[in-house]
Amino acid sequence: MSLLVDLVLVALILMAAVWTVLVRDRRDAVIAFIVLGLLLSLVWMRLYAVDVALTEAAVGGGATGLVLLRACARLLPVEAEGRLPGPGTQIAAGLLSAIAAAGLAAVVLSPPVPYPSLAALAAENIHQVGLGNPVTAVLLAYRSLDTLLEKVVLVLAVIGVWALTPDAFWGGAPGSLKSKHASGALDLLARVLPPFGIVVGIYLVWNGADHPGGTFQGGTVLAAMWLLMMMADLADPPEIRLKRLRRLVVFGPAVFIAAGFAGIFMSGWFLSYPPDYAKPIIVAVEAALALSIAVILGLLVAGPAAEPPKR
Amino acid sequence: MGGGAMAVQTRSGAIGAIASAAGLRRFVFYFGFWFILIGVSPINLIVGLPTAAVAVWVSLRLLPPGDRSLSYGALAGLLLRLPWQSLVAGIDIARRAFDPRMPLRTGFVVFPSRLPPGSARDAFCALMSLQPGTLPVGAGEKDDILFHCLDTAQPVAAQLAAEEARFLRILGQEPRNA
Amino acid sequence: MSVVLDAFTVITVTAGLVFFLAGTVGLLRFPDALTRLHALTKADNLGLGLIVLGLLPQCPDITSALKLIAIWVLVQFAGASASQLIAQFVRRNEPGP
Amino acid sequence: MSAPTLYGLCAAALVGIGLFGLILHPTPLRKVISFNLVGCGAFLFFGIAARRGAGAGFAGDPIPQALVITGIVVAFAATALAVALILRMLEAGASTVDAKPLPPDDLSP
Repeated sequence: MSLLVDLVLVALILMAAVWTVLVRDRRDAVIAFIVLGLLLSLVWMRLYAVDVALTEAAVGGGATGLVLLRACARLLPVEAEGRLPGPGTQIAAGLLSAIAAAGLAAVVLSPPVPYPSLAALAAENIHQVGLGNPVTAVLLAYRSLDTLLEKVVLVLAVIGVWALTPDAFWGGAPGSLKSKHASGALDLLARVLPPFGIVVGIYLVWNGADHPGGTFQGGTVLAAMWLLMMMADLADPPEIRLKRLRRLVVFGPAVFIAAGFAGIFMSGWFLSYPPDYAKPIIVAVEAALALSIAVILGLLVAGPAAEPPKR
Repeated sequence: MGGGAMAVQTRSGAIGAIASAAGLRRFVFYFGFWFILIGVSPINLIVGLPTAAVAVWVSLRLLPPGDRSLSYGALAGLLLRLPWQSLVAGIDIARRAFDPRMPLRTGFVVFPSRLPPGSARDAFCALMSLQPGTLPVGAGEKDDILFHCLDTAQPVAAQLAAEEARFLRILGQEPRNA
Repeated sequence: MSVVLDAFTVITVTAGLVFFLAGTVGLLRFPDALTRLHALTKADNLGLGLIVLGLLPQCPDITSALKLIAIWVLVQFAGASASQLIAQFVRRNEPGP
Repeated sequence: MSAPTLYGLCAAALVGIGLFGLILHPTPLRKVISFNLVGCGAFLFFGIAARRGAGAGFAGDPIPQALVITGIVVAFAATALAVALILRMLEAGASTVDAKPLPPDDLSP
């Protein structure tokens, strides 16, 4: 019975994936991709990975889908889709992809016995950092260097996107996200929902130490509220020359690095926390990171500056 | 209280606005929402205070409190009607969907609204989209709201007018005889 | 007592699923986009409402019950907003009256 | 067949479908979307690894789960950068993109 649910889910996912690749119109492809992201978050629930399910729904489907939809809106419709290669190339590509998929399937069907797992190690050490959610413990304690470098990647992505600003617009605001058609429904949503979104976002971050949730999930909810306000013309995209904005972008990573160096003095290694203070330090780092992630995600969706700075 | 929205531009003004009557009411509301989400404990209380304060600050900027106080009795009445309306609307749809003959007489109804344009009218539209058989599809000429209806044989305009009268009472305005 | 509550849950959640089915049947049978929107918003709202109602007796404490109700209210609001936005989009692209 | 195995095969299919789209489509945006499909498949493999490595009281090995969260966020950052590059190439009139820039349109109705 429960395998039936899995089978239906897999069938829907494969349909969405094929639709994403084969549909003519690129906006339809993006919508199929967003549907795929939501279905995948259900799969993560079926795999008992609630933290990943939240991230997939918020970042994988939501934020990525928004970036792609915005790109579609700036490209010409179907006629300019470009010509597909001839049937020979298509068959060759299909064969190659099928071989790759078959190879991966073979790996899936012959798992090593016993299956390698670090769960026991994670469980052994989780009490040292005082957290209840093992995924948060991995992200911010055992593998914190990965997480730190990932934050650096996010900051670099913002710098990369900003670097694509045309010279004339440097320092200005990103292109408006505002809808061309005024809508009372959108306006009401963007006026009523953000306070709830702020409470939910902070809840996800605060709750993430011991239960599913965390910086990304909470940060994405906060970013979504900001973007919603920008779409309803209740907030303007910020000018990228603003010092305050830039400080917010690096605030989280800076706190993380500071906590890392503090670790050298307090317990001997970079990014190691003394057991007595581990939880408060991790929660403080998470809070700072969530703020920066919210700003970074909003800026990545908004894109490079598209108008000259107002002097 | 009308000046509350202006005052939140500055930081000291923000505290002042939150301390206003409307701000305090909303503070209690969002603080309660926080506890519904996370449960009651001393440490959650400490984190909840600034959380609710930020939520109220944003809320006051997005929805400045009006100079007219809401009628909470009428609002409670409306909230109690909501599940009932939802039931009627859902059964209405299920009846039409499962009926082999599929009785539909869809069409548009233009409804001249007495509500002022803005959040009040938007909220009315949101409520009406949950009502049986009506779906607002946009603004028409002047104060008209265009509704898409499942069954134009029903007295849709009269029902809408009755709902609007109820909604006006929440805003503290006695409906005039139109 | 708990048998009665469990029976209530089973009956209400099943009724909720029937309305989700009605919404989907409407989505497939109804003739145009605006009519289908009616089916989705109204039937699914009621379906979710009944499921939430059915789960209320199973809640361990009052905050979980309130959380479920908050979810229903937020989904209703989201549904009301989204259906209007889609309706406006449809109307712009296929002018009606 | 167990659920992890089923989803593992699904992940393999996702990678295959994404790879096909990556080769098939000449336009960069469609390539980015297809590449994200490959990414989804790759992430799902981590999910299988986590579920199969369940133990010590956890329903899934938390290490691969945490790595996937990192992966999803980095994939988003890469997608945002790629999209910005594509749009900038359009504005600069690069010949690799067969479309002309339009003024920003809305994406909400």
